[in-house]
Amino acid sequence: MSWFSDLLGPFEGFAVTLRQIGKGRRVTRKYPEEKRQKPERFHGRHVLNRYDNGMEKCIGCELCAGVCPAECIYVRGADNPPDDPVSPGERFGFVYEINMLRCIFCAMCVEACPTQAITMTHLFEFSVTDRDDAIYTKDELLVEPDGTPNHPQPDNPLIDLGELREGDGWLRATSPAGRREYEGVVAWTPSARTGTPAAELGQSAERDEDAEDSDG
Amino acid sequence: MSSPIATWSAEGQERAQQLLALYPDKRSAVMPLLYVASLEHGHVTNEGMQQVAELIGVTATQVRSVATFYTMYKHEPVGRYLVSVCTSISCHLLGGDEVLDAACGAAGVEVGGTSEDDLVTVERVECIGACGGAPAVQVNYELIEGVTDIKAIDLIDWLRNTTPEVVLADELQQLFGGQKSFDWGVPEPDGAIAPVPAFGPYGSAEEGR
Amino acid sequence: MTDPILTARMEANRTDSNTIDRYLETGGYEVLKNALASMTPEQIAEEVKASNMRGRGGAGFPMGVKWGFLADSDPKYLVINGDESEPGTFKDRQLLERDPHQLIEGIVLASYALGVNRAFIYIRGEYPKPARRVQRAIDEAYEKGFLGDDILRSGFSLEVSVHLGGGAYICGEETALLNSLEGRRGEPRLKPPFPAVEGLYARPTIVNNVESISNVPWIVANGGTSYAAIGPERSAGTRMFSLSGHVNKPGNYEIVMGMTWRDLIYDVAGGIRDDRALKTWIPGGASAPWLVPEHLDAPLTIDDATTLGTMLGSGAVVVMDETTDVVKAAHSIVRFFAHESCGQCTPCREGTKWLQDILERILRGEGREKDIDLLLDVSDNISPGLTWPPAMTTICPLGPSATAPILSITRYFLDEVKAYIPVSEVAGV
Amino acid sequence: MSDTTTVSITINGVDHEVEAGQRLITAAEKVGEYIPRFCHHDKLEPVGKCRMCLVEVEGPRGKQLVPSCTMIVNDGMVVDTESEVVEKAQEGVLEFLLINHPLDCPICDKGGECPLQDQTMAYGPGESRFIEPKRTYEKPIPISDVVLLDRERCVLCDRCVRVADDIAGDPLITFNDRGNHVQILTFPNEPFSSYFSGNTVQVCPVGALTSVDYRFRARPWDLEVTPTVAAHDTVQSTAEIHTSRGKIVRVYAAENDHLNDGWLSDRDRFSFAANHAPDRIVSPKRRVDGSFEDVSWPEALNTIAERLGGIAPERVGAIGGAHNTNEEAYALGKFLREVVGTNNIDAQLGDGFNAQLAAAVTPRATVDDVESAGAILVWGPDLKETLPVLYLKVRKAVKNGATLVVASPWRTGLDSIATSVVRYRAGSGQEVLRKLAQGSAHEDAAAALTTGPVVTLFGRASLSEDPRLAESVAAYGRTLPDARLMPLLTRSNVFGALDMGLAPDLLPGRVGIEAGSAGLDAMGMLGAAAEGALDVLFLVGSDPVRDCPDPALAAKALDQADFVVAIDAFVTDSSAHADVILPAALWGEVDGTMTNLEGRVQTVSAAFPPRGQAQSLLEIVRDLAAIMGSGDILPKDTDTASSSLANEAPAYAGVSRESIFFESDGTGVVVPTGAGTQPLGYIPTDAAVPVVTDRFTLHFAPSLYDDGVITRHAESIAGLVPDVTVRISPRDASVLAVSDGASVVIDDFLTLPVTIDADVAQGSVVVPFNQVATKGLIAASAVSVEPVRGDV
Repeated sequence: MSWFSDLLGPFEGFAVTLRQIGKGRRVTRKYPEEKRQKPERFHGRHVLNRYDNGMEKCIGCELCAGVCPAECIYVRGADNPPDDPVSPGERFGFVYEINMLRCIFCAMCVEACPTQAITMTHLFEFSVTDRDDAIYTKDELLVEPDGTPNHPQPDNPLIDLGELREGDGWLRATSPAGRREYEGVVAWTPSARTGTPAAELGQSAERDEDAEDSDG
Repeated sequence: MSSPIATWSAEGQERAQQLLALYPDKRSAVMPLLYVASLEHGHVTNEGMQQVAELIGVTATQVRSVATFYTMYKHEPVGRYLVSVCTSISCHLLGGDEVLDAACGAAGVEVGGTSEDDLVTVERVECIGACGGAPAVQVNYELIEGVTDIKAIDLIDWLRNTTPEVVLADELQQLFGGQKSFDWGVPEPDGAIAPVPAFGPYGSAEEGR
Repeated sequence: MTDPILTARMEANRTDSNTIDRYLETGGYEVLKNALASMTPEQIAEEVKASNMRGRGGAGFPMGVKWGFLADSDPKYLVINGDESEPGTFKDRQLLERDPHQLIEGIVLASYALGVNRAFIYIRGEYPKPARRVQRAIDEAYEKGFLGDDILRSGFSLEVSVHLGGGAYICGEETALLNSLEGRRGEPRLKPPFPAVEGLYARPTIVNNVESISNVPWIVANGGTSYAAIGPERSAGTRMFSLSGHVNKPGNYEIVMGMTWRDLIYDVAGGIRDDRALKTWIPGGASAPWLVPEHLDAPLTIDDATTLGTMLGSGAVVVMDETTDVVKAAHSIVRFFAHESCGQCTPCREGTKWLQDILERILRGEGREKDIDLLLDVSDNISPGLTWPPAMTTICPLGPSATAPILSITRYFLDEVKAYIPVSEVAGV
Repeated sequence: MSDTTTVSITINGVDHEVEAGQRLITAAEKVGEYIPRFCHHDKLEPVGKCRMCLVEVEGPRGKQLVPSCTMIVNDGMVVDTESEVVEKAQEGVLEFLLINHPLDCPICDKGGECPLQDQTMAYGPGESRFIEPKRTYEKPIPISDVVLLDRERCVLCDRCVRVADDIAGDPLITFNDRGNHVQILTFPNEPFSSYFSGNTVQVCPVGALTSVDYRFRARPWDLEVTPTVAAHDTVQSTAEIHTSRGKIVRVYAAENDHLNDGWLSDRDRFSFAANHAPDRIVSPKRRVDGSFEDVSWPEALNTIAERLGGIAPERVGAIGGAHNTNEEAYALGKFLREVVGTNNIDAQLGDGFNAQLAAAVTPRATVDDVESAGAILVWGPDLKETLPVLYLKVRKAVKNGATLVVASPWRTGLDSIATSVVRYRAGSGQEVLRKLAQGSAHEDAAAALTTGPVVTLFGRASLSEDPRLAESVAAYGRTLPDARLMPLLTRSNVFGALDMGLAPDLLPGRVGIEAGSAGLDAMGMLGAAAEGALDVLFLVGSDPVRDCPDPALAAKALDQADFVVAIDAFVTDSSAHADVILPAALWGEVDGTMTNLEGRVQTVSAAFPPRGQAQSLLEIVRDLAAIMGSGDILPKDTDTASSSLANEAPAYAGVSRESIFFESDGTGVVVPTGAGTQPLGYIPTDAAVPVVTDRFTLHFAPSLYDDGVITRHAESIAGLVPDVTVRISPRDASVLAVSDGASVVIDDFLTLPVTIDADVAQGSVVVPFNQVATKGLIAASAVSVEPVRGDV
């Protein structure tokens, strides 16, 4: 302990800096031109998934809304149109909205979902200029029939959809865990299914035939 | 207001009135009236159940509730001859299932089905009280005991070829039966005229056609 | 060996025992004439009580005691249970077809004793011929003045009619039978109230089996104590047994209880067909747990059957020889109960069908080792403890009855059940 | 029943003293031992079907499993509800119930409030061992316009069957098939057309019966519950409004053993859709050149204030107020009497009877009196069609052993259970009543009215009946043993409105107006307006063109009046004539109290604010009074209204929203009647009613589903209006030489098909009131009926 060391004290920090010069990797990236790999379980924004045949997985059960700690999800169910069902079974999500300003990205909605209709992607860039735009509607949340996520600002250069398809979140969105043997079984099943679900009997003549065929 | 059973045959209407008068409470007549309605309509139809309901003053739903509880009320058309094959335990032990298969094969139907000519319906039934003469078969509820699979085929063919007006148990027993549970006593002159149990003044016929 | 009581007339008159002429000629309606002339209703009831006869419908409740419960409030009803549907049983059919007047005389005597003026004979729908014979006998009895107003100028009146069922085993249960007779679904009622207090049309009602009532003329003629003297105590009187299955001489036999099963199967019924070995038999209709050859020397009484964990029930003995596939036989019985469940209470409605489904899967070769435990546990959920007489989670004993064959095959023939289960399944567990 | 001895029972080792005679399951619940159940329901007869409530009870043969729902407690009973055997049985039953259950809980409307879910969590096995194919049915099938049935979810508990059969008397839904295939069904092509079908939805312990209105609209966890009453008729059944995001999604019955026992009529249950109807008036409107334009509230109120200035008070009148809360009605009355200065006020529309008789008849019966009556006389509107929940109460009374006499010109819903039915020709009621009273005819009816207490339910059977007949019936009813009287007016809160003084001869609190200063009643006002003797007419939620006995007069009156103000939620045939329409808040949007036909005051609550710019009547008249410079006269809100009312009306002293809440356990407070305690105790007298002897007399009676404004705007029940036909007796049909289905002309202008009906008294013509097809028919006693010739 001397007055000298007291004098040097403020400079000790620089010593650390000096020691590090030339060592280690450069961490600064030229975002957004250069993007960083997100961790596998990164919680980006939600998408609503479809089955392979384009049917929506969401059945409008409102369990996600019920479990949401931020109360940012608004869902209303409705009867599936008998001749052109939106989802397998009786009910589909008629209204589906998430207020991203409120969302805390906890993924409890994903856990609560009985059909794995809602999953999280690696999409995280969703700045808006109007608070209303932060409420994502069903149109925006629902993936395209080919599986591409929608985005409210498709032309935004910040969005690179191609990159996002590689992420685990997205993989979960397109290949839900489910059992093959349920394919074509004409009955509602609480677990998620892969492949193309058959419509409920009575929903459409065309689908009834399919259903009966796949039974055999 | 006209009677709900104005479209029934005279015998049917008369029998219905007898049945309504028979019981302390009209509702008790539901089951026998359903047999009469079966005779009138060929099987238990919605119209028949509504007529019975109106006769006894309950709702049609209540009549249907009863009519679907009991297996002898047929809600779909059946053939002229209802062949009921028992496969309960005693008959099962002695070949009831083979008799059933043989009868179905001869009639060209699945269990419960009706042949294309609408003559024969083959059904599986539970015990019909002829265990001593197993395997047992009923044609329009007239019993044959000690039937074999070969006899069953003969029975179906015979029904189709001779199309008897009245089904007589003693005649069938003689032609297609075997061991009996007990002596039947004097031959019975009455027989069934339809796939409805032949009991009462309407629904059975005296021999002599 | 005592002379037969119920079947003497039909044995002696093999063709026309059902006619009134033959009945009268063989002493028929004499008991009635004497009783109406010289006995009070109480005296008749006393004789029946003294006979110690236990009801022949299956439950074995003493008939005289049951009569004693009848509430004294008019109108009262007597209902004869002729809904004989238990697989293996066909004794009532013979009594109805071959000696209907004996039954009618019994009905008039019972009605007189009970103060009843209206009686119904409920005959199962699949028995049109017995129903016709009984109806004809009733018509004859009316004609001769044994039924109707002021019977034999005694001042006693009785109306009797035949009611045909619609095909439901459960209507053999007395309260289900009453519902059926009232034009309702044949679902057993909750007890209490018992029918003797609130039965048909909510009036006091006695429900007796055909065989039980057919005994009444003899009891009144010969005295209750002479009936009680026949056979062992607590299993008094003669009793009709229906023998079927792999025996040489199937049929109905009126016997005195107390003989051994060996006597019954090998002597009375003539032994097993083709000299095969006996494998197992059902001692009292499809509801009863089975017995195996080690029980052959047990005496045939109601109480001894209970000791062996089974019952004499309706007196139906179904004999199975060594070639029998017991799993298939059990399936036939379980299927029967699933088919005949009325469906009002949960364990029976769901459980019996589940048992049937599991057995069918096992028979298809898709069984799993754990299905045997599953069968027993499902049975246990219908009949807790799987004891005899059965405890029930159900309203009536139909559900527990379906567990009897499951219990029997797993107790005596477990290897044969396991033989149906694919090796991979067994190894895999 | 009055015997309240207790027995001691032991449950799980703890001794309890419980009331004798009750079921074990109930007794256990009361002492805090909940036994799970599906088929058991307090208001239904036990059936013991689900077997969920099995418990072990010590008996002579040791412990036995018994269903606790059928077992009556007896002294010394030793019960175990938690033993291993019981737990195994519960698990077993739940596993059985679930093996064929579809487990579609995420989309099931019951999910979240489902006893099957809850009890599976609490008592069930963790997983199923069932691997066989499940039983499947088509799902769901509509069994009526308002109810859907999903048989896959059904646990066959028998509750709906018992509600339909035992409670409502409409056995239209029952078990079908047998064993494993048992299913609940209605008859093919015969809908479950019960007025009480919605109750089955409420009692269903699973999602097997659901209502069309509620299907997929919301989930139980996002519902807000507002206790209120079903204000469609004067029974005012205790109910709950369930809202989700500011919309009513369903109405449930609340249990009030003194009133509705937890039942509601379908009209009460399904008419809420009117609140959200797209054509509701949501802003003030003023007529400009024959059409309406939206204006602001100040503009609208100023227009009215200006018009009222300088007008003689007796040339102002108000019709209506029967749909409003007591506080609103009180404010309206105060506005008219104290700000405007007129007594021309009437909450009835000429369809009722003497307001003093209705408000203060003595001795007045409660609904409990009906339930425990020895005998009941119903001489008035068909209860099933007008006051359906009271109909259930009368059914219950008859089941309890009461004798029942029904007097009516045509078949009523109660006829089938009546001890005696007096069928009389419309217009001849007085004569029939005299004979009954004298004993010169209808002996069996008189004989059935000898066991007290005898409750007489009196009212006006049809709009064409002389209103004074009710007075005579009440006077007769008063002579019967241990007599109680219940006046039958049917419209919403009309009894509350009368108690608040909305009658030409009544002041708030059942106080009569001194002789000579009474105002005009509704028909009087309409007559005066038609003759130009009335300038300003307020229509307060009333539609006289549709609802009063003389639609032509009403239409003329509204045309002739200088200035008509309609305070309404819809443009109706009447409010279409208005110069200014003020948007009114409806039931479900206002706080306050209401008074039912026995004088029971219950609270009603706002589940959400009024639609658009609509306001409560209290706010409207308060603001109007303020503009007119008398703002301090009117109460400023509901609470001040009730305290001011209590000061003014002794009968209502101490009856406030708070006291009802704290003192009545949610069942409401009956405002007492009877001489001595009341300012007015109305003793009915035998009125002089002329007997009509024309060839045909009209019976013009309402049915449950009519063309009323609320029914019309409630989508799910709007389609349930009956087919309209004219019913005549077979004799009259043969005299007129018409056959069933032929057309007749009534009063030279209304052509309708004929139904020949043996239950119509000869000489009477039965026509349903307030239906589209009978619009414009004047409810006169005598009508002409002519066959239309030439039609086939």
